[in-house]
Amino acid sequence: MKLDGRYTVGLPRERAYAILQDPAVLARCMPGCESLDRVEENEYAMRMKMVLASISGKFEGKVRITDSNPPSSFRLSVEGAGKIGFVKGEGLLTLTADGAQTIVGYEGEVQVGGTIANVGQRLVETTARMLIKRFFEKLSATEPGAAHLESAAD
Amino acid sequence: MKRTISLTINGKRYSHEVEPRLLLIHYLREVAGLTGPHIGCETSICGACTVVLDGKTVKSCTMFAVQADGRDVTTIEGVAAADGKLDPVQEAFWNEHGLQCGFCTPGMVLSAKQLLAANPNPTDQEIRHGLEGNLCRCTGYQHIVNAVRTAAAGKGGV
Amino acid sequence: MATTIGKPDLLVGKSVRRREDPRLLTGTATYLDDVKMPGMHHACIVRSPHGAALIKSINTQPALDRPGVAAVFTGADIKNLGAVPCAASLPGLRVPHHHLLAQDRVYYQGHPVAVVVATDRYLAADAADALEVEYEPLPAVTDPEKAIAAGAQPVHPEWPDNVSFTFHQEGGDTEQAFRDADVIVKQRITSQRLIPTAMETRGVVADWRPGEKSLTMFSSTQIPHLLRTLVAGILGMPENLLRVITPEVGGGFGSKLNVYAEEALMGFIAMRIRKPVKWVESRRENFQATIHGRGHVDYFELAAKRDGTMLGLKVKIIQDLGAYHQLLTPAMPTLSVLMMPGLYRFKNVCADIVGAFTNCVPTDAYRGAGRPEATHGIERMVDILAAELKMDPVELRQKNFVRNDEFPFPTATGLMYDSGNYEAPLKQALDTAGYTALRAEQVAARQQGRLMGIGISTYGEICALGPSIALPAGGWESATVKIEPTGKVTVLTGASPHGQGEETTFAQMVADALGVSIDDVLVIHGDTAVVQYGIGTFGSRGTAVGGAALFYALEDLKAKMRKFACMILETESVTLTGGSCICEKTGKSVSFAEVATAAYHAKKLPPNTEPGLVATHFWEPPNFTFPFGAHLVVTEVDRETGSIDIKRYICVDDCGKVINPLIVSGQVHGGVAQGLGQALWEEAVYDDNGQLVSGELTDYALPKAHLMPWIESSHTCTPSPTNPLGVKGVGEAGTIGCSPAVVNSVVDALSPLGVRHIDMPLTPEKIWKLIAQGGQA
Amino acid sequence: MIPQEFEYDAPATLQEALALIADGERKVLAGGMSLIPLMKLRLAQPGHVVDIGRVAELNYITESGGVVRIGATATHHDIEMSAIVRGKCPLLAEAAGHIGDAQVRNTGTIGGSVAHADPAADYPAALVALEATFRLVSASSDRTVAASDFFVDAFTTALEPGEIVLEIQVPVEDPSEGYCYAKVAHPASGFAVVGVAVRVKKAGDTITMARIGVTGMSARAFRDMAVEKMLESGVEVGQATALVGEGEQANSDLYASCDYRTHLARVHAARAIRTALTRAS
Repeated sequence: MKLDGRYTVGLPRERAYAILQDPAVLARCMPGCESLDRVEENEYAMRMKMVLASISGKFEGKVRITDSNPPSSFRLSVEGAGKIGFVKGEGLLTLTADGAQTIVGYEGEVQVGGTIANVGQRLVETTARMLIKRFFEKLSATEPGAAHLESAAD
Repeated sequence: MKRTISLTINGKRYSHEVEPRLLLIHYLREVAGLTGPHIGCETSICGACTVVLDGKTVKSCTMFAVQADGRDVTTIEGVAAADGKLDPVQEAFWNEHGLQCGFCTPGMVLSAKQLLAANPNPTDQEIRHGLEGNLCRCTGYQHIVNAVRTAAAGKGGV
Repeated sequence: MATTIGKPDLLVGKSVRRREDPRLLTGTATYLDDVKMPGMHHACIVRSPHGAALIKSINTQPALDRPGVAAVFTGADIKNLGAVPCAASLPGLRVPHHHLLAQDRVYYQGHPVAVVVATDRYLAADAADALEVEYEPLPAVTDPEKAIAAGAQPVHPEWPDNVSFTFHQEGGDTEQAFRDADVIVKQRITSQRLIPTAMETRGVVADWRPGEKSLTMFSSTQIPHLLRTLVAGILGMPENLLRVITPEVGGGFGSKLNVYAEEALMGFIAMRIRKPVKWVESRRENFQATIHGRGHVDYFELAAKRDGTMLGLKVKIIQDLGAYHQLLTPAMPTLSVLMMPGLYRFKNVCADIVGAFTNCVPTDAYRGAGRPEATHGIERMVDILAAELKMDPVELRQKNFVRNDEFPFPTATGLMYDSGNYEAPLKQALDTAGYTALRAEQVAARQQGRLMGIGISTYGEICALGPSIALPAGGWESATVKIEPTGKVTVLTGASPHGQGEETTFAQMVADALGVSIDDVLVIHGDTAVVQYGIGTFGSRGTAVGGAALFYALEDLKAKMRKFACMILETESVTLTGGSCICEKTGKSVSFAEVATAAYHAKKLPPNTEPGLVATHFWEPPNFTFPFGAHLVVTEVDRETGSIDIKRYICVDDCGKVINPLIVSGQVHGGVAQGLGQALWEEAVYDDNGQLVSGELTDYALPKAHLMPWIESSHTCTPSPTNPLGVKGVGEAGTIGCSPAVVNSVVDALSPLGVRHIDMPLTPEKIWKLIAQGGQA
Repeated sequence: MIPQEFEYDAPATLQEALALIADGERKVLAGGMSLIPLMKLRLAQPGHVVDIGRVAELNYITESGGVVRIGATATHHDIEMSAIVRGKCPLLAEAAGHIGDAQVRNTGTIGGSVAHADPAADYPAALVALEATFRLVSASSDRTVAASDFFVDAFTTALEPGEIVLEIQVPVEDPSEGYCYAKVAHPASGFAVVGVAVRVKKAGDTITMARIGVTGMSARAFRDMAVEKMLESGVEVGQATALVGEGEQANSDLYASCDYRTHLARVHAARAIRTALTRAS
């Protein structure tokens, strides 16, 4: 399933780029992320607990950042597997300056498998979009503390 | 933690200790020994597990036995008279060939009875809509519609 | 109107209500999941969530640690057992070794990986959930055309081209036919994967008796005897120590015409744990692990003269096989080839099949099994040709029908059509519909901008499967009739009905043949310890083959009764009637019960006659039967939304003589419902990674009561000369005739936009897009 | 297809129920039509379930002061058949009649349905069009939220942990209003591919009031005020409804792409309004 969209982040492009690659920020903003541990450069082991109304599931997987092209683009891949299924998403994020703000465009593909694919197809796309939206909402909510986050990432 | 539930099924009192997660269909089939209601899916679509709870049809695969505590259940086993005489709806299904493999039939008969109780003179479209919650893979539904129609007409079929 | 065999005082030909029904109506029938045994354990199967993956490791310990768990089995445990059998054979067929449980690799979503056995089904589910399997996912291929394209991901690494077999069959001189043609029409036509969805899922109970070294297996199957032979083979045990019992079977439609891994697995487990074990499939497992049907991508070319004379047909079939061969998987498209000429006279057919492996559950026989795909193709092609020639599709069909005086008619694909009158059902359908008036109404509707369609299919099928030459394990059927010492009659049939009503139709036959009350007749089936070997119920064969076997068994039995009656009445000949044997010369009679008593007490025996009144007959049919019919469908398409309204559904089926009209109409209605399911709603959808995304009844749309049209069903009667009953079989007719009639109707509705073909299912969005794009796909 | 183990309570009073769920960790079970299938699939694994089905004070349908009040555990069937609902807010009764099938309507509750907030549920379209408000209570709070603010996103509502929907409050419809719930049901699940709930008032040939609620089309039910205004200012029905859901991110699934869904919402909005106009006086 292909997904694309864009969000405006209230930060200059360089900052936005840094924040979007910052594991502490990712950990804080990725819905359900419980831990994000560095495995190697630009690769992290992730544990997450997704809760969506009554539905909940634990996933373990990894987050990888590739094709870094600061400050304009990079690829982000997230994959996780758990009892209720597995998810694999990979996308290209492009950052465009818009005054003091940055427009973050994403274009990618999401695969789901297991129970969530077998019984949830009518909701997969809606849910994926919602999770992306939650990510950016959290990201903008963390904006005031950006300095703190930056230092935490050292 | 197990809980004790007491309920009336087909006029008889039952009382058992059950896990909260025990589904009503499994309680009926495995604990109470009433295997008339069947399991045809797990998503509350097929209606093979239909039973009557306090006068209304429900899908017993989508209900915990603890939810039925203190309530009154009728399964297909409780539809015919004690002397074995079939209910007019059962009789009509028989006469009109409203069943083939029979797996959906217990649920279908209970839904048909409920439909007729609410609407004694249904049109074919009303019959079809009333049976939306019961899937049959054998009959194409036409003989079922005939059966409900003849039961409504009080003929029990021809 | 239905023409039936019956005489006024006989039951055959009458709508006798079914003798099976009281137990089914009162919830007292015993289906598989109703079977209980002391100490019975429950199995839960852990299946692959991936379409293709390597199994890196399996950790059974967390499952074994759960309460109530008796055992866990994985691929290593069953490695040395036999494989799931494929009975079909074709030259050069590649047959993957189909272990009961995956070894180091999984090939489709739902592939069984491990079995957890516990004292209770809840505990088994918990333990299965706790079991840990580590997979390394691999790319999958789920589209059969993509699978056989260059560079595709191999399903089985040993066969990188994903081709299981190719098959060529040719009759006549197709090349010449195409050279002689004025018009050639071509079309790619698909028949999508369908999920049979019997309302009762599969299930098995196995009980091992160590003292006797015998295994009793209850299975929800259509073929108890074949299952016994083949499971005994897998388990390496003597066939006669395995007893298979089919309890009440909640529908099959071909999906239980098979031998599945789980059947052998439960036998194996029962032996290992020395306790009875039950496994009942969930609906999701049923979708992922029970065979699917259809799965064709076909390329058709039809050659004709300008006047509409059809000359020849070329077809290339790409069959989506799935990852393995189940019992008859590779044979399905070969049945399609046989059916390709339809009801038409042309004698040149060239067919090529490519059997493609995909990372999907295997396809196999589903209601119609190969014939619906062919019929859909040919009946669509006839309409496409009619449009090309600007001829009425009715006229084009009539012009090309095999004529009544040409039967028995040898076809280009090597069949011998037994009997037919193809004009008759078509005419009856047209008359019922008021065809001329309908076409006038259509003209008026089109002037108002309405999209009204009239679609016809004139189908033929191959039934009463079948002569033994056509079926791997034999195509005969068996029947035993016993008159018990008290005069009651017991029938043992090798057929294994599961909704078709043979407990009634066979009793009707017996009641008429012996002149006894139908209430004195008991029909027993589905227990290999009780019933002589039989083939089973599928391929519209229950009555046409099993009933014929019964007919001959009754003949044999009557002959023996006559001998005893003659002896008792001291006469040369007697007539059997009304439950008695009567000597017409003397007028003296003796009741069947008295004859039976004499035969069993055996104080005195007729010359060269053994005691007892039992006759068994194994009947080998000399040919298939070839039912046919015409379906006519009137539709109107909502121009704004693309939704389809079926205004009328008319079907006229000729299944030869009819034993029970009520049961026959039930078979037709049910068949039409499954045909409509394919035409309008049903589709098994795998995504590119092998995920079955139409994975539950919440997404896979079965026909529901309010979605079905009223079916105006009637019959013509052309008796079959193939069997003594004159019956042809009707189980699959409705399905086969339906889907092309529906699609022809909708294409007709959209033809003003230039639409020529639409692949099934005809979802509203597909239609809406066509309309929005002015008919261009 | 067996749920995981869980602890279970079935309080008899609202107070007990609220106390039990106060920590926000326990899952509320009403009719179970949404929750139990998820539990059977093990997509939901609550450790502790609080069944409010026995709280008698949650099961009522009354009318007072121009407001129809529906307790959380009123079933779809109760609502469909209620003389009060049919008489005072018939749009809601019509929507209730479209939910699932007879057995589901006999068991499922309005509180459970709205709290689950399935983007393809039927009620939300009607409730936003009816300008309903929801009374939400917890052990320590009691507030009301407008329906259009309650549905936040797919499966996401304004409910805070520890809160339940106590009551749905629906302003009585003007008897002169016309109403209609037009739905395209998924052939398998019965869920709304799209569902459009409308209310209209008319004076002669002009629409003086229009309310449009749409479900199934996007992540949450929404009220289309822009189209309402167009209709109220005399824009022709077809022209106005051609803009229904403008700016919404439409769902896409196997059955309907986002374009088709959007199109269906618009076609059925027009049809619903035309039907409603014939019912208006």
